[in-house]
Amino acid sequence: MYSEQVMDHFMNPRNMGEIPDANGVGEVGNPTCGDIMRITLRIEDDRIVDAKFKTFGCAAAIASSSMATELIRGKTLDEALAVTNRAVAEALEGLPPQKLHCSVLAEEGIHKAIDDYRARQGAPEASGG
Amino acid sequence: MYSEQVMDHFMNPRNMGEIPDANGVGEVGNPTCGDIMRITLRIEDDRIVDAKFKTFGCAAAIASSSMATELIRGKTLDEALAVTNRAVAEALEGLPPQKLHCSVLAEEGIHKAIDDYRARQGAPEASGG
Amino acid sequence: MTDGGRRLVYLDHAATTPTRPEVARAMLPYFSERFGNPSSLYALAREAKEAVEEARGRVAAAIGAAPEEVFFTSGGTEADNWAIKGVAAANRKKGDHIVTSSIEHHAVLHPCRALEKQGYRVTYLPVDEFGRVEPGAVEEAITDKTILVSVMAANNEIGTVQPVAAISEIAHDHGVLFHTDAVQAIGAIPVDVDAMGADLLAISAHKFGGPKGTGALYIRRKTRIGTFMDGGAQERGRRAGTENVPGIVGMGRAIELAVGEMPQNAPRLAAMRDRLIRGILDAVPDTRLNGHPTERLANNVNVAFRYVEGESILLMLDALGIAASTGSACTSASLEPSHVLTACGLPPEHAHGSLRLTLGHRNTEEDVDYVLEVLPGIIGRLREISPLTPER
Amino acid sequence: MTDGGRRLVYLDHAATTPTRPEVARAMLPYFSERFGNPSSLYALAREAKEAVEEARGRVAAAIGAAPEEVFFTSGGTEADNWAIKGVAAANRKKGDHIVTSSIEHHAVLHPCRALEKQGYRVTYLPVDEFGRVEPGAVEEAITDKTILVSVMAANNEIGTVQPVAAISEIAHDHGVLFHTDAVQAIGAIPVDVDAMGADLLAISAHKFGGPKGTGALYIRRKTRIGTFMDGGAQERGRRAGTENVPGIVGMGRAIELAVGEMPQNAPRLAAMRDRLIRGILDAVPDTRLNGHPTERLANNVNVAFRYVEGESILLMLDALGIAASTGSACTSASLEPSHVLTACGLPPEHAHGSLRLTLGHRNTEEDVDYVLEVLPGIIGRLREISPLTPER
Ligand SMILES: Cc1ncc(COP(=O)(O)O)c(C=O)c1O
Ligand SMILES: Cc1ncc(COP(=O)(O)O)c(C=O)c1O
Repeated sequence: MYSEQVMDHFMNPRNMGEIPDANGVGEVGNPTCGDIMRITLRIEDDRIVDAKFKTFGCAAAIASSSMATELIRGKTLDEALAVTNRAVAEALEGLPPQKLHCSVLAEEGIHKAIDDYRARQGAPEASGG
Repeated sequence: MYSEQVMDHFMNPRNMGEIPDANGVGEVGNPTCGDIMRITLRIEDDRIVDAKFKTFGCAAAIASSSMATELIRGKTLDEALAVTNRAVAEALEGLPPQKLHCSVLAEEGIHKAIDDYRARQGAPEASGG
Repeated sequence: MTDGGRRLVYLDHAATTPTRPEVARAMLPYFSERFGNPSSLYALAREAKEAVEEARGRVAAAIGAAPEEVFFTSGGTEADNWAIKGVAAANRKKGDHIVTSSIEHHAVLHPCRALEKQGYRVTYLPVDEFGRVEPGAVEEAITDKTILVSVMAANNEIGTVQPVAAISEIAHDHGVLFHTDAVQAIGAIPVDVDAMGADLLAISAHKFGGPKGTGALYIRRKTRIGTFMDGGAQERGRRAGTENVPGIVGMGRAIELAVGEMPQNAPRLAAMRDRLIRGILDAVPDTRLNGHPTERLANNVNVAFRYVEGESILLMLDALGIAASTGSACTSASLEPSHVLTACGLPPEHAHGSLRLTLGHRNTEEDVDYVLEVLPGIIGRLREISPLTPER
Repeated sequence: MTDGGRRLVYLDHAATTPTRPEVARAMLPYFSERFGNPSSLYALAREAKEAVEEARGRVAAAIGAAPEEVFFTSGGTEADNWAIKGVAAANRKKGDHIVTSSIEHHAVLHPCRALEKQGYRVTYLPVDEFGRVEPGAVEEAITDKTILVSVMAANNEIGTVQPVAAISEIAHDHGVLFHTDAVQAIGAIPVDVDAMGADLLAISAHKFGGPKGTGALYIRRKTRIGTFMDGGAQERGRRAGTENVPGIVGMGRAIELAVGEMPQNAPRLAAMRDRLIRGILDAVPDTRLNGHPTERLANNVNVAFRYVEGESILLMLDALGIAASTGSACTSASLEPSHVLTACGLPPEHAHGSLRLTLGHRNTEEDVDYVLEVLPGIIGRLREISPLTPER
């Protein structure tokens, strides 16, 4: 059902945890649907120097958060905002159709965390969704 | 499906054929239903001295005619008329429910042949059915 | 073939076929080892799921379909019931009329009758003396209320092959769905859903060397059809019930073998068939061939012997180790003559004397010799017993 | 149990069971040797027919029925579909209302929904927090239009055993037929059609050591019910389709074994069940038992872990060779939390974190040890990953 990449990121999640001095935080999903992701970012000079996640959800949700944080680490905010849910799913060697929403959730979590950072900086919002 | 007695009377029918100088003949059944029996009797002094059958039909029909002719040979007419379809079926160690009509046909064939004999003798009919 | 030393010549392959040993072997691991429920998540279950999908691919390949158009069922009867009742229910607003033939299997006719009781109307098309449906008759029968035309690919009793491509074209010209019962056709004639113009097509594994209790319904993409078996989300939510994994695996193997071997097998069976037909008609007077002289399944022999009754023939053959049939096995408990033979215009007494011999890939020329050796004597004996036989 | 050297602890017997080797062995001859079609006439066919009837006798004996009240189907789903749709169709003049529970298997719920689309009305009774239907609620729900009450004998997810005798009595007091889905009950609790007051009762072979794709519907004599599968005259004209002879033979063997061994097996499973429940609740905080504390199947463990999601648990268990489930296997592809747990009042996030372990007769105390050894660590790990876990 799941690719090797998904299973690897599920069994050995990268960047799991919470950044204590995060300056961008995004939480998406809701418990009714069985998926919640909390992304914490440490952003310096417009660049993501650290990204961590905590996820309540299925293997695809955990793997998507793990992969998404991997993909944005070290990237500028604009580069990070360009990481789509498709990029996450592709980096995971694909997701089953009924699990694609997990990669969407990861994208949303990152956008929300960056929005939060920009809001804290008094900057305009990064994205419409 | 069939008892050993049925199979024996089907594979080795007794009294098969037609009595050339029969004095009682009964034919029952019709080809649409797939069963026709023709019973020929030689009756002397109110006693069946010979009985033969020809049958178009299934194994149960052939076995019923064979058994029925066996049962009535040597019997008086009244004794023969008392041989019921149940007696035929019992002598055959039973018939499947959907094949019971074959034994009924054998009983009717005998009655019809005896009726025919009595009609030829100018006697009253033997039975109502 | 022998059965405990006793000779066994099995000539009833239209009723059922032995599961081919290689098919049974392929099924075996899925009973007690790879026994997972395909709907579950763990490795054992994924293994089962993969086996089901591999089988689906094989079935699809064999009939020229896409895998996602193949839905596994419990057999040909379920596939036919689903096709007919499912189309009727889902298209009720469009219309209430079904066109079928008078020689369909009961798995088609009886669902049609059930629908008639619910207010649907059904036209049962007549056939010619060889059992063929005239495509022109389909054209005439279709009304603006017609929602389905269902004509079988080949008949199970007399082996007549129907002009389904011509019939489906007419149905489609009128925007009407076309279903074909191809249960007898797999491995015997080419079956291709596009060439046949089938929107729905029913098959059954035990007719081509697979196990009993497994079949499939082909459903062309976008065909309007309701569910028949409601429950779990198996078969993409369209046919509920835990998958019969071993049966499905067996069906996949069997159809691949049957269709793969058809180019060699069909001509061999046809040669044996023709030798049987010629041999019987030559040796036994007052006998006729039922069904079409040329447009018939390679394995089907069906002859009517006058003056004798079929069950008697069967039992005498059985006593000599020959397994045969007198019409559809499904109706052998009934007293009525075969509806197929009657529809072909055979008078009941001839229909009662009909014998069906259907060949399979285990049969040999010796089997044919043996039948030709013993059958004329059996008919002779029964004719001696019969009061209908004319004196000579 | 090991699988190619890898440890395999199968704890999903409610989803399906391995076919017992002695059952598979009993089935084997009916594939390629005794392969006759039971409807045919010759010796080979009679042999198959006898095997089917012998199996029918075994099934009947196991549930306290007469053989002629047992009808073979393709599984539990077909048996439930037939019971519900068949009663609805045959009693339409009498009424249009069905009473069932909100925790039935989808094989009952979805036929009910299909009937609702046809204009029937269905009452889905609530359950208490342990998943029990209150017999009094049945009494209240019945109207003079009620034609069927259908309440399962035992639930497949939480193992709760229902008071079916009390419920059927109420149904009968009102002249209403009673159906029970006993798919999970065979071999686990006593099943007797008279004691349960069942007019109809569904079972499925693959849940008690038999093969997938075979089930049966018990129909009490004189019960008004239509046919579901129309076609040939099999099963005395009430369920068409060539019989799945090997499957039926397997079902007969399996039910005899399962019911015969129940007195020894059930207490053994119950002891393992209780050790699992206690062990899990003791080792893992913020965990609750789903289902009834005492009125539950001997083999069912179902616990809700807060802050984590079920699929993750399953996959981590799978990586360690433990096969389990998070609710009904049939619905594992769905994103919605289990309708059963929701009906018991569990909030969705707790329902999402539920784990079902169902024991079978191959399981050992070592299997229990192993689960208790690894499960707390898995939950701990997932809770570390989860943003919902409270800081301690
Ligand atoms: C033409 C045809 N259709 C349908 C069926 C029914 O198939 P099954 O026996 O798998 O239910 C049969 C065989 O019985 C058949 O010959
Ligand atoms: C309670 C219950 N009813 C019905 C079914 C359906 O049975 P089957 O899988 O044989 O179709 C199941 C199992 O899936 C079940 O657990």
